[in-house]
Amino acid sequence: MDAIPTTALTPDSGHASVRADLLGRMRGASGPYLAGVAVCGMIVAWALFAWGYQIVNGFGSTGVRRPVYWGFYIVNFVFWIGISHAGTLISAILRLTGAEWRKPVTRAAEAITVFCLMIGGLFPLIHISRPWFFYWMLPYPNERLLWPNFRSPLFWDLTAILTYLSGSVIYLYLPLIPDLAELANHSKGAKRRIYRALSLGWTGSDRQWQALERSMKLMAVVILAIAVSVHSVVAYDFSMSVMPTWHNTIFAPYFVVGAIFSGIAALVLVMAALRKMMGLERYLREVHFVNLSKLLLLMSLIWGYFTFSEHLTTWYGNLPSEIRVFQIREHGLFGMLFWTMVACNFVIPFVLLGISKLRSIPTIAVSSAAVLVGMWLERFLIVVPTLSTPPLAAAWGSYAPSWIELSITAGTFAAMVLLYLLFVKAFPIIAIWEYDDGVRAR
Amino acid sequence: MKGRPAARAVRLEPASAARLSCTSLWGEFLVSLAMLSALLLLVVQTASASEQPIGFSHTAHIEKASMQCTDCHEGATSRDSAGLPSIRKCMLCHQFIATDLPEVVRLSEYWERKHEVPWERIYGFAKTAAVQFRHAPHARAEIACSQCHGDVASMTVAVKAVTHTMGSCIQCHRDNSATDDCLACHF
Amino acid sequence: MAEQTTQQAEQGAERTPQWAMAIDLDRCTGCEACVVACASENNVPTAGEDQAAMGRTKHWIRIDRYYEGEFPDIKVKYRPVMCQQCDEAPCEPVCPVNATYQNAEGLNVQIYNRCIGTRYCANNCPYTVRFFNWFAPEWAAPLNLQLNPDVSIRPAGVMEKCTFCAHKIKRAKLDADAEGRELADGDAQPACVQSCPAEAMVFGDMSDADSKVAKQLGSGRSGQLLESLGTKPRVFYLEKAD
Amino acid sequence: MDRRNFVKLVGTASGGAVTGACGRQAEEIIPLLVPEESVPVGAEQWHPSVCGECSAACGTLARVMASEREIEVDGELVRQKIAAVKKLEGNPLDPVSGGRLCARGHASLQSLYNPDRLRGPLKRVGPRASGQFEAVSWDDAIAEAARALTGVDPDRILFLARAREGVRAENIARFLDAIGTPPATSIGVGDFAAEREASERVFGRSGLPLYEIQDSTLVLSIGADFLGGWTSPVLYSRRYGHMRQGRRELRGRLIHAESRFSLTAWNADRWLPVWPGGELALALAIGHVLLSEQIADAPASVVSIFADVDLEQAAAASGVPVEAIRQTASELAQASAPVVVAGASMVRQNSADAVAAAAALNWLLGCVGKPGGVTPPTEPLEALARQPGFSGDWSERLEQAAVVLVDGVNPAYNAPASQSALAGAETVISFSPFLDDTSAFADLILPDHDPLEQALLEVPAVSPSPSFAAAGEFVAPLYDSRPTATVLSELAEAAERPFEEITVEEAVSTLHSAVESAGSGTSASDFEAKVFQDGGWQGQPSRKPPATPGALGTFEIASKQAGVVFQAYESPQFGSGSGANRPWLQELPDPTSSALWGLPVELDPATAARLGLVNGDNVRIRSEHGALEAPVYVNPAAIPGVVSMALGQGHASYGRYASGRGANPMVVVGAAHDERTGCPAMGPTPISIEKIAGGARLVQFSRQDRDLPPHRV
Repeated sequence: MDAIPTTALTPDSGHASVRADLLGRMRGASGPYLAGVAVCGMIVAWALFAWGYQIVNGFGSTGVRRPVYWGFYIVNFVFWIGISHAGTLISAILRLTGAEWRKPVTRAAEAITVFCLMIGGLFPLIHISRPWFFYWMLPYPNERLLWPNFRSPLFWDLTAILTYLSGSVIYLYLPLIPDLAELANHSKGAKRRIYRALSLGWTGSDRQWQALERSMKLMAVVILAIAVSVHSVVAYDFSMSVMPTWHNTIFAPYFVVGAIFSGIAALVLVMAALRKMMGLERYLREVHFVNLSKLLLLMSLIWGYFTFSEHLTTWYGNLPSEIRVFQIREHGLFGMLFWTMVACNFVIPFVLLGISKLRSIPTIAVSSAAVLVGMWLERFLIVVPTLSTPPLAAAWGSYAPSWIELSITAGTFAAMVLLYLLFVKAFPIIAIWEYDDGVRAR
Repeated sequence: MKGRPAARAVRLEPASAARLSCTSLWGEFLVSLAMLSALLLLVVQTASASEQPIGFSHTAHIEKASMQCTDCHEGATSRDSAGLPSIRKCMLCHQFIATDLPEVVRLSEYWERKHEVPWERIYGFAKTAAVQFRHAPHARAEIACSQCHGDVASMTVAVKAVTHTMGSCIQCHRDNSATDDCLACHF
Repeated sequence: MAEQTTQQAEQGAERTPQWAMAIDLDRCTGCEACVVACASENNVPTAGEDQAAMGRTKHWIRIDRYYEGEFPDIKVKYRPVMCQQCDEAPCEPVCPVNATYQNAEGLNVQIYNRCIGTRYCANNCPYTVRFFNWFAPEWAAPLNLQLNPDVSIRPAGVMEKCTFCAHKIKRAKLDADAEGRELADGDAQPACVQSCPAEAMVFGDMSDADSKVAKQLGSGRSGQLLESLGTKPRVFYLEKAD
Repeated sequence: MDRRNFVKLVGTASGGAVTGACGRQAEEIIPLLVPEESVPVGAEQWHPSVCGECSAACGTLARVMASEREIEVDGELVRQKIAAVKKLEGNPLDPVSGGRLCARGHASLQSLYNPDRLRGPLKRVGPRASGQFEAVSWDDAIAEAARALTGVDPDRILFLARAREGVRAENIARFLDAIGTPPATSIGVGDFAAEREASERVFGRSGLPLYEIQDSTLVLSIGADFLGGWTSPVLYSRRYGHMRQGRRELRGRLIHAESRFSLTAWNADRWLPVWPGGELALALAIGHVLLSEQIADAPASVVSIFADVDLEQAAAASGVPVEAIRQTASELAQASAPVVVAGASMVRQNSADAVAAAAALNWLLGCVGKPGGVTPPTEPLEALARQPGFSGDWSERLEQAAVVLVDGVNPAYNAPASQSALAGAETVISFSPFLDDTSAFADLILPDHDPLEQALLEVPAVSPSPSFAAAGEFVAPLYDSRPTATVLSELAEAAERPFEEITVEEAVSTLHSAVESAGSGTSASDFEAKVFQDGGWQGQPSRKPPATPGALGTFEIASKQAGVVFQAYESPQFGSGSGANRPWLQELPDPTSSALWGLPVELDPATAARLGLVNGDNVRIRSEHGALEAPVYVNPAAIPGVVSMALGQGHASYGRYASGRGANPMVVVGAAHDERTGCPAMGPTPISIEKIAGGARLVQFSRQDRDLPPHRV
């Protein structure tokens, strides 16, 4: 893995100039930037309003109904938790395998994780109809002598996501420390004090460097395990049930694969956007995209394999309750979505990334966008068709989201962009010291 | 508990709660938090202590007139709810007795308007708690009125002497080996 | 469950009834009297046309009907379906706050005020017999005068379902207790059983071999809905005998 | 998101503080009135009552508990403690209900507590059927009604009432005697005119025969949907249950012949789909085949009607293949205890003949008066024999009537053709507690109490033994309504006519003397106390000498109509339409289509395919009488070419739950009637169908008609 040539870096990228360049990009705000923040902020505010409306007027203001008791919120939940695997998992894998080319990429990836978890973790709260009693899911001693149900996958979810969130915040934070110290050196007044405080007294001594390296390595290992477990647990929400096609042994690895898959796609999109908007062509070079696209293609193949296996076994098994879901999902209304998903997740990446002549930053970005659409559809096609076709045919039903779910869904995408826009102005999006390291290594 | 099949042990038995509580710092923190809020609640409740439309004295009726609780709260031992007496019942006596007392004068004002006295409830469960309390079985189990209502006999205007929380209900049920099935009260 | 209870009875321990229902499909006419009786007994609100169009009605008990064959050799297969009160209920383990559980008498209990509304239980119920309160229920006055004070009105955002008329069981027990006697077979009758004109439904303690329901279960026609899922329902269907 | 909701949303942010500080709930601030008598809180009482929904007159028990309502007294909002009915159940002592109750019976509670009940007497101010009324006092209303009654020729006064035997009917009869008017008539809904006429001919007795299906081994039902409605659905459901599984080692079988896959057809072992109007041909054909398998000594007059039947022709007219007829007849012949249930759940132009021919089959089977057979009608209770009979010329009389009094029936809905007569009458007086289709035409509405608010004594249409159901008063009336008997007596007084109202108590003591003469040995007061405690009385099954058939007349088989025909039917939940204002029934899935809050037009799959129709498409159905628009339900069990629609929806006026919802099938059916009795027919009517865009939606509880094939196709 470490055979990746570092020649990708420009020869003239000296330490001082890189630092000045990256720090410089954090200052000031252009018109389009401010407009972006404003638009995203408005969409987020609208989504918050929609949420408030839902709480006040009753959960019935969503489109969820019998028998489809779960809708867009759970789809979004799985989707965002899936994307969150971008950061930690990718950066941890690359860090552990010592892939040098990772260095300009890791910070962007880790930030995705934290933001996605924040957003994804909000969905269970939005999804329950009495969110003011959310704390009943926490195990705390109380006079009523009541405990949460430790057997419930939703409780596992809560545990897993809180663990993952805290883990990935630390994992994002650790490599930020040297940069924060650097930032503190370059800023004045209150800003300086804040950065100073956040840098936890970083002086850059050898001992500190060693401690940082060690803890990052440790966190990389820990976070890898957590990440895999988190998405397995998310999969267990479905596979622990008795519902046809949900009760499935393949779901845990399938979800983990899907998560990494969508995570890489999200990372590529974010990188492409950063490169374009912040003018980071110097740092995020084609080689990064190409390398990530190879990973993406690999995941696409694995995803295709899992999907094939899942459908083959269901079809071949021919269990009455499962085959109905199978039929409803592959034909008619859901069928259109299904084949769109296959095109997005498999055909497009396979063609655009598999044929080396077609492989370029724009095509890689297009494939990534397709994968995100496809993976969102995948989750939708897992949640809704099964629920709309329960074992007793008399109870079959349908689902369509209301403006509330659409607003909140749009709001979460806006929130993601907003958080990122704010992040790139507060912290260097490329880890200066790591990049430095890379350059020095050369 | 004797009658419970062993299979139920898998379900969360609140017994484990006692063991777990207060064993950690986290627990202690929460307990102190709970105590603090209980204190706050008490202050708030005392501050907004109810004012009854008529200063009905329980002592006067029980001690002096030697009445029984069930003379007015007729259902207390036999029905679901104890019930508040209708003004009709008050007037059976107060048409003749103590008619010049200011509180009785106020009572007869209500009577003349053909209105019941708008007594303020001091015990009861929030509707959202979905509690179905039945007086009769508690009376059959010989739970004294005072256990849940305090020593009303010594009160003038009844005040909330006992705070009814799920914790207090459960505690009493356990002390008396009564059921701790949620369905016993919530349905 | 049943075995253990029998053991207890032998040991002279206090008897815990094991509630069960048998529905004779050979008697059931599909008249839906049970459906209205249930709504009347349990304060089940109507949803109105718009909500009904979305599939948000509440029918704690319903008649599932399927046509079979083609005209003129057409048949209809139907059965009343309510909460099956499973011994191995899929709805129970998934609730993160223990708002639903099985009690010692085999009732699958839903505690309304504990519910936080994840709706996981409803998803995981293979019989789709759990109903959610999308909004706070409303009754145009004076329809509210009909409401049964023995049954709590469910607030918005909680799950509800057939309780086997737990409040009527409770009432029967308290009445028996007040009269100082044992609960007799037939004392506790859910509203659906009470109403059934064809007397197709029987309810009682299946651990009592002399009870009507225990006898029905031994009739040889007895089966359970989606038996292969292993949910072990307490509702038994006596299949049509033709 | 409207302004109100926005305010609500904003309000919640600060709302906590407001309610927290307030302390006292709004309901506690409104003063509570001292009740007339104290109703203990948290204690239940059970009072017997009588269900008023259909002719079965089931004895019920009402669960009464303390409740509270808010009312305005002298402009002040006050709370009032009242005894409220919480639930209705069957009365276990009642021979008809036996402690059971049907969906309609349970939902009759929503008639008592219907939010659209009239609060007091109303006088019309706008044009007829405009729904514009003003409140008037009872004194003014009665004075005005009396003026209208005294100002016209008594023969031009028409009283339309329900065909129910009991104290109410007796009082109506006495009132009409007092003002010198011909007897009241029902309008052909729920009066079983065809069955009664047939019974006169076949059993020589008036009334309705009782079918002892609980002891039968084979039941053939021709035209009688006895499980979905008809004369006594609870009684026959109980008996059906017993027939199937109530006997050791003996399971009775059911064959059902009807032009619709009704609830009884659901339950049948075999359904014989009869072309609408072909029931007579089928009965004759079965009888003809039975003759060749002669099994009983049947009266010659009965044998003669079956002798000359052309089997092929009859089979063609009925739409049932000869083979199926032969098989059914031979099964009947071989059965140890067969019975033929004869009815006209859907009245045809030849219904009285069809019922007579079908009922006469019981003579061939030798099961008249036998266990498991048919019990001919018993003599009615003499004291209360005067029920409003159905007279076939009611619609002509309505045309000529100057004053129309309407009690308990809804001609404007059930016979839309009568609307012009109602609009043209000088005075229309309604006793309806609701502003329904007919009372919308009224000049005066004098709302009756709800059945649960008044003392009642009703005689069931059929009962295992002579019986009546009775109820005292147990809840105070909610509104300023008055029992119709009281109003009639006040009307008579105002019109200065001699009228003596018979109260329920008086009726009970009159009946006591009848019982006493049979030697029961109870005192009058004991009898009365027991009647009101038990909710009625039942005597011993009468042991009358066996009935003999009267003159049966001649029977003609009409050939099957060509083309697509339409028929209306009484739905199990709405009856003839009166159930439509009960939200429970609106949200009760229609058994056939699973429809909620609306009823579709039911088409067979072939016709639907030909017209390119799927569930939920809207159609316009047109006959020479009228047209309706409704969504379509493709009924897999519909007879090809027979379009059915249930009665229930399509009320122009009937409160918030029913008004303006769906279509009334009677508009298309038109004014055809049974030729012998004049009873309005419910089809078959030739129609044309046309698909239209838009229209009403079909809301279904379950959208799956079939349990899907278990394996991949």
